[in-house]
Amino acid sequence: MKTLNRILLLALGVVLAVAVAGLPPRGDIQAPSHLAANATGAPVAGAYYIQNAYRHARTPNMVTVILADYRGFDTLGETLVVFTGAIAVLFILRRRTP
Amino acid sequence: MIGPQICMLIPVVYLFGALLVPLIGWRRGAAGWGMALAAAAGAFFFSLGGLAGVLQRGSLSYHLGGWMPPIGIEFVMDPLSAFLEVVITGIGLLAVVYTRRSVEHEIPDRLMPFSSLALLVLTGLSGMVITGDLFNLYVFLEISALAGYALIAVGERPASYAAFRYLGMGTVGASFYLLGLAFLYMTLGTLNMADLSRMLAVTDVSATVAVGLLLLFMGAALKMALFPMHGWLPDAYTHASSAATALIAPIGTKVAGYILIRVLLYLLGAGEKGSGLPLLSLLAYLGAAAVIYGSILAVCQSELKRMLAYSSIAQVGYIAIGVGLNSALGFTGAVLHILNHACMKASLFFVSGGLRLRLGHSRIPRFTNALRRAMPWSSAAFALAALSMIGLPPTAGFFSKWYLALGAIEQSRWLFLGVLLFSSLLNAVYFFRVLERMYLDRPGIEPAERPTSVARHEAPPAMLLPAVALSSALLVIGLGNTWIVDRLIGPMIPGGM
Amino acid sequence: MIDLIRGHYVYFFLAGLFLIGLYAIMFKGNLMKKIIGMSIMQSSVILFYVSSAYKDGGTVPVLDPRRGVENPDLYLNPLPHCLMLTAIVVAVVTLGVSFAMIIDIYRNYETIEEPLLLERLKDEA
Amino acid sequence: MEESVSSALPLFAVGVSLAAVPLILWSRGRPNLREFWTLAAAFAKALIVLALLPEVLAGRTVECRLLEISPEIALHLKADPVGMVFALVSSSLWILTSFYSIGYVRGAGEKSQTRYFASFAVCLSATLGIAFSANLLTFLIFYEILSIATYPLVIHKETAEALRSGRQYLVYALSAGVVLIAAVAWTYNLSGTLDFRPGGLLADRAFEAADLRVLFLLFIAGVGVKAGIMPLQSWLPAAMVAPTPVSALLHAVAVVKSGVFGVIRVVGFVFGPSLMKTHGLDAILAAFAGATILFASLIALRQDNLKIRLAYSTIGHLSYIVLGMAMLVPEAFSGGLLHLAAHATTKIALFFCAGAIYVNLHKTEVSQLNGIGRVMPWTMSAFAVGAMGLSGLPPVNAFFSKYALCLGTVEAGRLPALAVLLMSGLLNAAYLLPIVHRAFFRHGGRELEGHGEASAWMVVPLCVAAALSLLLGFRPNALVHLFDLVLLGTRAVFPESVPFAGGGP
Repeated sequence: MKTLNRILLLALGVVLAVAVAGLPPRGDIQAPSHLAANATGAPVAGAYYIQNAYRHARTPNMVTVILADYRGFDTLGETLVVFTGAIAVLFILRRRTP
Repeated sequence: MIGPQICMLIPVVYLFGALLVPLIGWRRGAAGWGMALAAAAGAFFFSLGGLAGVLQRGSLSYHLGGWMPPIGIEFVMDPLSAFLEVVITGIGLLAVVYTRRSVEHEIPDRLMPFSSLALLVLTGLSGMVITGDLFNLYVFLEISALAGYALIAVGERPASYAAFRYLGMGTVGASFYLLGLAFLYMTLGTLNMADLSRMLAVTDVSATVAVGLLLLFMGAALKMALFPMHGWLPDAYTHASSAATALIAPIGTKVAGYILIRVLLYLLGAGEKGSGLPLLSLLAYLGAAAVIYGSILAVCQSELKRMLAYSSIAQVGYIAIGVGLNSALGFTGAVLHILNHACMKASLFFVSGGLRLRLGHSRIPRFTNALRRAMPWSSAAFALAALSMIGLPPTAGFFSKWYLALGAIEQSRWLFLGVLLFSSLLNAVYFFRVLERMYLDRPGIEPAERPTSVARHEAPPAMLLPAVALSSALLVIGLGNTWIVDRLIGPMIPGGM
Repeated sequence: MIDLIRGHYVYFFLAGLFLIGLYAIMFKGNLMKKIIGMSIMQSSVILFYVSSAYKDGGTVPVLDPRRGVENPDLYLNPLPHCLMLTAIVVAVVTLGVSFAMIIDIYRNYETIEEPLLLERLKDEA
Repeated sequence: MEESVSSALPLFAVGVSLAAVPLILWSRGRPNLREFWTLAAAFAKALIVLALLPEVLAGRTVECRLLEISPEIALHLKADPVGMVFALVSSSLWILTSFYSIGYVRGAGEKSQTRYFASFAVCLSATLGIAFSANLLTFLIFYEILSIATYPLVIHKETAEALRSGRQYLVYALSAGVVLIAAVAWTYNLSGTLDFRPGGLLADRAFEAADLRVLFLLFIAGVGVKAGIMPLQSWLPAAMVAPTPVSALLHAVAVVKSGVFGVIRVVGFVFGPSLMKTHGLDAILAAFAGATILFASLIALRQDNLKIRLAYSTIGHLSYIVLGMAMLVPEAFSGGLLHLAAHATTKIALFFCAGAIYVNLHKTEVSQLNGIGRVMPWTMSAFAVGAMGLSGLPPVNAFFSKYALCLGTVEAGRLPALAVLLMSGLLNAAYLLPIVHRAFFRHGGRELEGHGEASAWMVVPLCVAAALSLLLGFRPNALVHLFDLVLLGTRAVFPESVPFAGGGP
């Protein structure tokens, strides 16, 4: 079993190496996630945020704008995760009544 | 008039319910439970409305914050997600009804956090189904997962370790998912599902994208407990409290299956493009292995909940086979089986919880036919759900198998046909083992030792009714399956099939 | 070859980190070590996203009046940063919940070494 | 094209005994009321089936199309002549069985009588459903319901042996079910329809010969388990641990007859005679059936337990019908259908006798039966009638069906089949008539003194069954125009030929 797991891990390593080699190089400004529009002509979020964040929200920090506005719902989810953690710890660690 | 806002309402009702439960129920857990019940009922109501809206007007899409999809997050209710929402919220409602008595019995004093966590699980699951954004899906996945780990962690003594393993596997799965998403995002530049599928349609699938999809696949498969990634499931389901199992088992793995359907059939595009990658075949073969493995191990179990857990592994395999067949009939079978299995498994786990409440155990060798006399309705609900699991007509279980068999034959995949049919026999073996003990005298016991008269000692109504309702629903679904297939599943069959 | 390494060494490194984390989860017997592995794995994914946001010649995604916003190439991609804020919180909460579980396990079985734990579980059953 | 009338009567015929189930369960504390429901349902069912008769005899089919259960496939009930034969037989014999059951379970003091009567009612619903199914999927659904509903009856005694037999029965029945599912799904894939059609729903299409053979074998395996075709028969003798009325139900009324009826549907309405002939499927079927007849008769000779002997006799006689189907000529087809009815009345008489003997004298072995004819004259006379019938002696009805079968084998030019039939006739006589001889002409022991007939609840039904056998022997068309129905059914399957042109029974 252990050897099998080792082999699987190794195989995953090879697969990851192949995949990683096919990624756009780090820092390449032509990478698809950095362009202004993708192959179908739709706007790409990253560049759109850079160009419009200040105009829309008057906040210089673009990450903040995304966090609080464009993708605000993710942040709500994030808060909910924290809440979940709190309730979970409460649930697990509450001592059984004797 | 039903507008797109209804998409938003389902997770949000759960979400606020979950937040309010501790406030209301801090002193009295029952009040918190009441809040949870209200939220669950509200969400069920809205999901029915959503389904009606989708049937009337086609897919609904709600842009959160008013930002257009690739920029902001989008909630989409298409036929598939509307259907699954109804399944999730319906089972969720019944599970919450069931929760109170069961939790008070098995893990006293924790009703309030339990109710809140139950709503959080439902928030996560309903959100995963409805969101149109892959990263948002991850957030919801983590919400449901974290709440799920906690629910599993409290129960019998070994539950904490079982939950720890579940957490380990779940986190690995989520990391796989996130890494796969990173690959897709870096090569295709978008997180929105619709946008991504359009991109995939115009670009070649490079090795990186393929590995990204493989990682998403593995992440979802881990969550779905697809063989051989099922290791966490049996212990988790066995040792957790009955209420937690009854909530998570029927719908948790199904939603992971939904991710697979979404990614493999909708994002990648079904038909030609889908069959270009071996992922679908892989899925089908793993599903076949899961069906056989799960069924055989289920035969060997002596604890009812554990047997049901292994049977879940097998049943997830059916769904995998259906999706992997990559055809309209297989897809129909898979989606129908999601519904059927949710109802069957929920009913079976409901009954097993009732047995634990009344008998104090759920070990199969200790069942006697006193059970039938003491708990006639529970036994009947169990028997009906078991017949449906075996796949006997006219229960619902037969028809999902029927569509899967038609799909396998249509493509001449005889192996899958054989697996499907053989597994019905195995299902029969392990369920009749239980039914025999529930309903029949055990030979070898001296008449003097037999209880002469058994007092009626049925499970409390709040635990009994959900089980009976679901079991009866199996007959209705079975006879009405054409309506479901034509009206609900028909529109969701991916293009290209 | 050189180009490949220059453009991708970070990713190779991070993939390695991911595998190290996975290795710890799969093979380490101590539950704390498993959690450490989990944390390493999550960090590697987070770094993956963050390094994908990098652009040659870009600066932090905070409005710089001298640069303006017309040319997005002048700023790093803000989206992955934002996503990872969420992912980090998730990772932290996961850690918290798993610690709670370990406490519970320790209360019940007085060990967090997996082989010992399995033995005790078997004895109990 | 055949005319059809739309009516809910077939549905009522199926549903009436199902509707009785809740009533039976509800009145579990009051045995008399409970048995009243059973009898009421039995009579209602028979009356409804009779009400269908005029339309069917006039050459019209009565249809009832319910909701669709799979796209394009409805839950569809249709009373056609062939289905009517089976429906008439099973619904009329259910009345007898009900009366008899009441006498038997009370006489033998069986427990769980409510479960017993409820399961019985479900079985009969399923049987009528099988008789009236208009397509394969409907057939399959009722077939599976029947499998499950029979299980509580087989394990009724809840002894270790009964449980073992029950498990064996389930394994066989459910395996057959899944094989049948595969066959039906494949048929749907090949032809796009599942509606039974006289002459074969697959008939006018071209197929790969190998595919077709595999499909045929799947079908035969699926229905053959219930029909007791060797080598799939071993559950049947094992199921003899059940109470006698159950055996009667299994053998004469419902279960095995459903299997045989399945063979009739498969041969006449799914594949069709012409397709079977072109692909040589008839030879496969005939070989299985012939072997079964001979082996079963030989094994029956060596059994001492009366019920098991009768069970092997059933296995043999079912294969008569299957063999008739395999001849693919109208005479043999009608012979098979007639034998379905004839075997039902005669075998039910025999089983009722066996049960009466058991309840009255607690005797189960053939060797213990010396002299009981003097104690139980009515019972043993009925037994004699049944035994004569199954041995192929006139004037009992089974003689004429056997005659028609022999005629068919000659018509088809299959002399080995004829030889098998004649030989097994002798064997039947050899294992049944000695029992009659023992009962009337040997002296019994002292323990017989002071015993009389069993209760009237049991004796009357068994005498009625024997009388029916005789009556239908003299006048095949008596009471319910059985012979006309058979001819109608045969003509539908073999449209171009006239059965019994050269004179028939």
